[in-house]
Amino acid sequence: MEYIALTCGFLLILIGIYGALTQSNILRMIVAFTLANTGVNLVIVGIGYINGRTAPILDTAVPVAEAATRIIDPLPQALVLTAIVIGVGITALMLAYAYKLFTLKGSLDITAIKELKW
Amino acid sequence: MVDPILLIAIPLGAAFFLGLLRDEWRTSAYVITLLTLAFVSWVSSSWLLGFSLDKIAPVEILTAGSEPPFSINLRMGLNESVALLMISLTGLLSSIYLKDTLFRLGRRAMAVLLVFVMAMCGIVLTRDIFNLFVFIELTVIATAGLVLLSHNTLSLGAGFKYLVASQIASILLLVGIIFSYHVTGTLNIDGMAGMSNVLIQTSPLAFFLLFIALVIELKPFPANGWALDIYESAHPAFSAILSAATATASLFAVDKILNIGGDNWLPFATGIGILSFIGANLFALAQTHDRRLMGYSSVGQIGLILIIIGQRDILGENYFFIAGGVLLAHAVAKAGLFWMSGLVNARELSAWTALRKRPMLIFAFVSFIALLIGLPPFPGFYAKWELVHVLASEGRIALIVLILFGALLETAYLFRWFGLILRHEDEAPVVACPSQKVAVIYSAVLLGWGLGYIWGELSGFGNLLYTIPLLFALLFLPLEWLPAKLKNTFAIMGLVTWFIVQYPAYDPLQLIFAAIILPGGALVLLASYYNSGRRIGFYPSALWMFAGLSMLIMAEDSFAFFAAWESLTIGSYFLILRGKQSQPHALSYILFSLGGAFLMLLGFALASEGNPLFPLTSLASVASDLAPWVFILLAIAFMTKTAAIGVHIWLPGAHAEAETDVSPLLSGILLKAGLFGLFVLLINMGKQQLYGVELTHVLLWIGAISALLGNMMAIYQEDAKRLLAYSSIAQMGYALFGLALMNHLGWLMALMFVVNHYIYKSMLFLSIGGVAKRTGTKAMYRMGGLITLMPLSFIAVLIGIIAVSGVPPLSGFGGRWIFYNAIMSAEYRLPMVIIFLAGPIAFLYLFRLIHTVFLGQLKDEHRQLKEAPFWIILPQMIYVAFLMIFALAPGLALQKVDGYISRFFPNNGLNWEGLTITSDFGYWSPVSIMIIIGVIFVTLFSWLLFVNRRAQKVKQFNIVYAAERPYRPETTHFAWNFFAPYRKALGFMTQPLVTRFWDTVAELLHTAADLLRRLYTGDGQTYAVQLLAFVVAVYFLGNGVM
Amino acid sequence: MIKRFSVFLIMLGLGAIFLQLLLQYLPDESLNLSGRYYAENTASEVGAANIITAIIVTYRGLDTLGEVTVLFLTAAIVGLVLSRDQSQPRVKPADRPQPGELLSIGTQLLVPLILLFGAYIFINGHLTPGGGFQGGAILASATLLMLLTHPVKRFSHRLITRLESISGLVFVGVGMLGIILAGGFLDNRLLPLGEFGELFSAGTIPVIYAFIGLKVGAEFSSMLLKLAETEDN
Amino acid sequence: MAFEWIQIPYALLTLFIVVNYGFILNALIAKIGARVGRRHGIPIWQNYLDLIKNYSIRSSITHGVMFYLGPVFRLSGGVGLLLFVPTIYSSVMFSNLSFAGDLILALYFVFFGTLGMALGAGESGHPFAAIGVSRGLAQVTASELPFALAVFSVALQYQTLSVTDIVAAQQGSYLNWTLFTNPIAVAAAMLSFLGAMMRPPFDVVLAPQEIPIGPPTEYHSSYLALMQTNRAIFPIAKMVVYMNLFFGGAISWPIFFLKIFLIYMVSVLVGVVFPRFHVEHSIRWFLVWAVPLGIIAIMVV
Repeated sequence: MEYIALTCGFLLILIGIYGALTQSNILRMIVAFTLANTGVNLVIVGIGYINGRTAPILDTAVPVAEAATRIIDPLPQALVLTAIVIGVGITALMLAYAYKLFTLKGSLDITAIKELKW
Repeated sequence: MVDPILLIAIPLGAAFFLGLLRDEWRTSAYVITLLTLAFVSWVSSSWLLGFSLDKIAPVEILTAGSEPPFSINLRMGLNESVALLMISLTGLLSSIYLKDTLFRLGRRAMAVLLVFVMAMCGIVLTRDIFNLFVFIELTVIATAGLVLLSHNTLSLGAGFKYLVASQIASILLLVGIIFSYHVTGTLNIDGMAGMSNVLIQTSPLAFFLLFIALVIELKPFPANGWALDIYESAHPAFSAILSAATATASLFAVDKILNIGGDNWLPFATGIGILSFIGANLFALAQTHDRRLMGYSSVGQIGLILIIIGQRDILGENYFFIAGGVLLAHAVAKAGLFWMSGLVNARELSAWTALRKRPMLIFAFVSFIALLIGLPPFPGFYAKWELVHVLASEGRIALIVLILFGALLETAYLFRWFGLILRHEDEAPVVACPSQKVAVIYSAVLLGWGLGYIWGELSGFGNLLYTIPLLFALLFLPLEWLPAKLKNTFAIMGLVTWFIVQYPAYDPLQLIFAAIILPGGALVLLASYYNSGRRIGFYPSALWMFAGLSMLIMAEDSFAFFAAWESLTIGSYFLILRGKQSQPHALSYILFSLGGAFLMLLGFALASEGNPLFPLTSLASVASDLAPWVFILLAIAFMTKTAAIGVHIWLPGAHAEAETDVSPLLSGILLKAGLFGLFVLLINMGKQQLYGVELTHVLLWIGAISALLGNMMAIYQEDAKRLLAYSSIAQMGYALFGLALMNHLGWLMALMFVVNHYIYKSMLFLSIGGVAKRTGTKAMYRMGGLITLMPLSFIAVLIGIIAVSGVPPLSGFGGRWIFYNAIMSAEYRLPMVIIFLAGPIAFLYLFRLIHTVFLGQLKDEHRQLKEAPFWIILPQMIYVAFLMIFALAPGLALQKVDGYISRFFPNNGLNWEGLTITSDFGYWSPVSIMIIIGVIFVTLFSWLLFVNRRAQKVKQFNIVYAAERPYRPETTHFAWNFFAPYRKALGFMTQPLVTRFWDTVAELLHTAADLLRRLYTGDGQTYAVQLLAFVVAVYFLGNGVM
Repeated sequence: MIKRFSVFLIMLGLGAIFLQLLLQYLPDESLNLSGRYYAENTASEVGAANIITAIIVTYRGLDTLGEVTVLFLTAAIVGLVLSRDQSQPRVKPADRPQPGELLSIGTQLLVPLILLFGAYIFINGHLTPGGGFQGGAILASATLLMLLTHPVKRFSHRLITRLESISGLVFVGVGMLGIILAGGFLDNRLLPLGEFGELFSAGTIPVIYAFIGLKVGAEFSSMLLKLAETEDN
Repeated sequence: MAFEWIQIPYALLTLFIVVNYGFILNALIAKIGARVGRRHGIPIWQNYLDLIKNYSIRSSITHGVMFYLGPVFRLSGGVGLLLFVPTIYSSVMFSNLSFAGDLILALYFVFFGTLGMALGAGESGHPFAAIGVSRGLAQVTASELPFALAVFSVALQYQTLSVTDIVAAQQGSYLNWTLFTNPIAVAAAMLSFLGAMMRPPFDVVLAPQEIPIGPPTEYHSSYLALMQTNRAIFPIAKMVVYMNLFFGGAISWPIFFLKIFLIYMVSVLVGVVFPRFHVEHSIRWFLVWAVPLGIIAIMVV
């Protein structure tokens, strides 16, 4: 089970990065990166998962006493939230860049941005 | 103490608060920004003071009222406080610098700036790895935002490339974090470090990903195309932050992370560091774009610090002293340079000539590059010294060599840049300098010098800024506004006073050199009185050189010696650079000298086996397997100064193109530093053998060949000062030869050359300089017949050449006589042959000098010339007097030294009784020679006067000239290519092979740089590919560890 | 083509790294020490039923502050980037197609509900799944809906930024109060922990989460607006 | 050995003898040369006539101070060289002024006259003079080298630099002469001697047969007289050095005259049979033939 999650996560990452490195259209690159980010998040959650346990929310179903034995690791869940938000932020930023580049250069082709080199 | 959490909370609050302000209230927003940054700086500095003065213990800051590792905690310690201060100050100064831009962009930009600084503080403070990630992402986003400050397409493109790269980095980092967490069960860095061995055993890759991701944040070569684009395109003030503050923070992060990895990951850091340091500096050679060049240099510097981090297992408690020294020096210097680049309009290096008219800015620039290269008295200098010694003690010689090589590359392009600024032919118009920007730059300069002082205090070697000579030299900086004549008086007084003060402390050997350096220097400086105006820059440089020289001869230990050596090198470099055409020569001079200095550094480090305060006298007791190598290294280092053949190519240009009163300083005085070094070396190490080869024998050959080829090349020069310069090479060759003879008279002869060469070479350079000043040319064939117009200069030259050629009765003969007696008891005879050949050749160029300049046909355009200026003639006449005295009574100078040398070579000294000086083989009576020759000469002269009283003076062209009458001096003056037959016969011996060799080396380096740097195609995806390729490469290389 | 191939090779390398990670990975059977600590002590220390919330808002509150800052930063920068060309004349509302009736009515109907739902999510963040970020996102979705119906409708930027800044300040302020009145920065025990599992419990967590919700909502909305404004020129 | 006033008249006497011997010898050599060339040649007292003529020429010009001093330098060089070397061994009085310095002094004092002469000629502003000087210097650097090597070899052989001691070491039988004890050195020295004597094949410096060239070009009247006197003294002074170093010196005037004549004849014999070298050729020649000999001489001693 964990392995499936992790493997999918890694595959997503690879696919995402591959796309980001081969697609020359900036928007496609951004999408590819979000894909990769999703993969990362999947990996994080997958790490936190423990077979046959439930969400780390204490209520009548999961009394405080036996929490330690009933719930999965809460920390990765907390981390993934942060990771997601940061991913969103960067994506927004990249979109803004894309827009600006488009307005200034009239194209979204990354290979066209080569003024600076060497 | 204020709670360090405020370092995060306050800027954040301020950033949020800025959102409340109306867009129009820019001023208030700006004030708030400044206040916040000032507050942050104040807090960190107060902590710094607390740690350094009151020695309070580092504090842990808990959040959420619970203990780590379950909640995030921060740590504030000495190093943290230093880094924080660095970061916040950079932020503060940059935002002052950015005033106009920030006003244009409004409060949002200011908020971003605040968050940026906050995030970097967070990176430094936090002890939680995921929190570290968050702060890193904050810096990334803030960076991407601030890149937009310089609003052009270029920076947009750069920013996007940067985002792409950092996306990949953050993916790797996250994966690394989560797996490390999985293994260790904690996110706390110290907690992970506690379980380091578990982590490294079960899942080393997790750590690898952490490590590599953070390293990528350091923009290592070659995975750093995006970074360079940012440096190139971003607003300079922001590049300053990026290069100074961000680098500091990221290095801090890497340092933290390596706590987790443990020592067997240090080699990775080292390797990556070396690659970055050398690669980046190599590429910078081919740069013409100033900001990109600085970007490369930043990458290089960070590489250097990464190397140091990689050595921390052996550095021990010096680790922070060394790393901090290099890091802070780099931060201050690079920030300052970036800020300066904001004052320059165009982006080519040559555009910086705009600074030429601003001495203060030039001084700032000099301070910055000195900080970068690590010249005394700046922190990098102490740090490098310490580092190299530790490395040597651990036997990591290869690493030292690589580091020094990279440093030399860096020197090359930085000093070439400086040379361009001062000496590039077309000068850019002076630019307007807004006061707040200039103030920011000057504060950086102050910071740099302050750091120099602090590091001097921290180093156990004694603070260079306490040494009186250097202080005296520095004193002339504030005095620059005074007229040159006044400053000259101060300088002369200073030199003489120092000599008198030190006099009791000198032993005879030191005394000889001191007498040449201090009173001798003062004597040369007399000539400087002819300069009117302020002569900005001359006196600080000259006195810096003198300071170095006077410290050199008094140096007790290796550090003092090395520091003095580098000081005199720098000072003389600035002197040389003052010449109109001397930019390339000054560059090659500084390169050879610093190259030599680095060899010396290596030599001392080897010899001392890690003891940074190594008494020179214990060179005698170096381990026998090391000794020959030490000997070689030091010998080469000193011979670069004496311009022995092979490393001589800097000398002719440097001496010939220098100003009239500088040439004697360089030739007469500076060259002696190398000889003094050789004396010290031979006194302490004596003869050394390597694979059965007697090294002093090799020196013997080098000296002989230098003497021969120096003279040979002097023959063919058309430029009078070049001729003299080459003759200096030969003369130093003689001295080296004498030293290498390793017997009593050999050394005596060397000392005799020291004195003689100072006197007559200074004299000749002055008189020729005076002539060149009047005629406006240095080409001898354009002069001629000046004897009647410049009789005093002629007399000086006449006496000079008689002394040089060693014709009795003048003092040069004494040198030759001692020389013959010396070789009588020498065991090697072949090199003598070469010396014998060299001897008479001197006559050729000497006669050519005096004939083509003063005799022969006077040119029409020179008929109105006057004698050289009084102040240039005066020292010459004094020298003439000296030569006479020295010729009559050489014992005055030599007798004591002769006794002194007997300490080392008790046998076959000279006997000074009566008028006749006798050796084991021959005798010589200066006085009677002088009298006899005088009597004969006078008798014959009066006889001629008697029989030839009716002789009448005739005009220039009244000569027996086959069949026709000459009418133009140019056609009648035989001067060009004077020794054509000689060139036909022996010209093949003076092929410029050495020059060609060094040219090829430089050429190769540049071509390599120019080809390899095309790796940076400018395509963001290619950069990303390179980045990942880098990661994968490191992974496969490091498979052993993982 | 050569480029794709090299990328492919590198992907293989990266894949190798990940594969090795996988091979070295052995799943936990029980909670590691952090997990166990949280499981056992959250109720007593923080008093939040939702352990994740406790971690996010309290234990790792600094991260969350950073998160919020990330959004703030992004919003500010997006503003910085996109607000350059406000000058161009906008196209008249007239030549845009009017939204269909269904859409406009639906909006009027839904927006209040959405806002309410969002508020619910973040106020109950410490008890049930969800919290400030989720709630904030939901709030922003309301903005999105409105933008869909009236693309040229202008919202008050000042209001949004005010909201954003104030909630940010409150977050920081509460954190600071934690230093003075309680165990440290962002300690939630300013207010009594209250009855475990009740709405008003877990100290300042609900307060903070509420403001986080507002802030996130405001930031997302402002970003949407900015992007929307780029739409019409 | 110290200085006594009585040495001065003796020195002057030496000078007088050498001058006259030089005049006659030069004329004799010239005559021999002419006879070899099937010419009649000059009378034996020709040089005296020239001297008188030169002194009595009325017109006399000067180009300046150095021009004026040139001949003085030249002659002082010759005289000084002669007096710094002991002429007659075993006679303290005819050791002249050699107490002032040893072999090295003699070697280096040779250049005193040359230098002064060159300077004087230079000031005349005559290009031929400069050309001559440049040729002469160029050649002398090569021709002096084997001599210096030989001298060094001899000095090493006898472990002294004092001429008197060197001569002393060669007394007894003629087999003690350096000529036999150190033949290679002598060979090298004699080759360089050819160059030093300014006779064919190495006389391109003065090139007496063609247009007047070389330092003396511009000199005349009493200047020329001085130089002519020098031309009588200087070669002999030089040959005295050779005699002392290599041929056992002279214990009396007759032997002195004989040895000097024979040594001189060496260069003459070579001179009359060989054509003239270019300067570059002669340089090469010395480096190729004479210098190796000198090196061997040093090595084997």
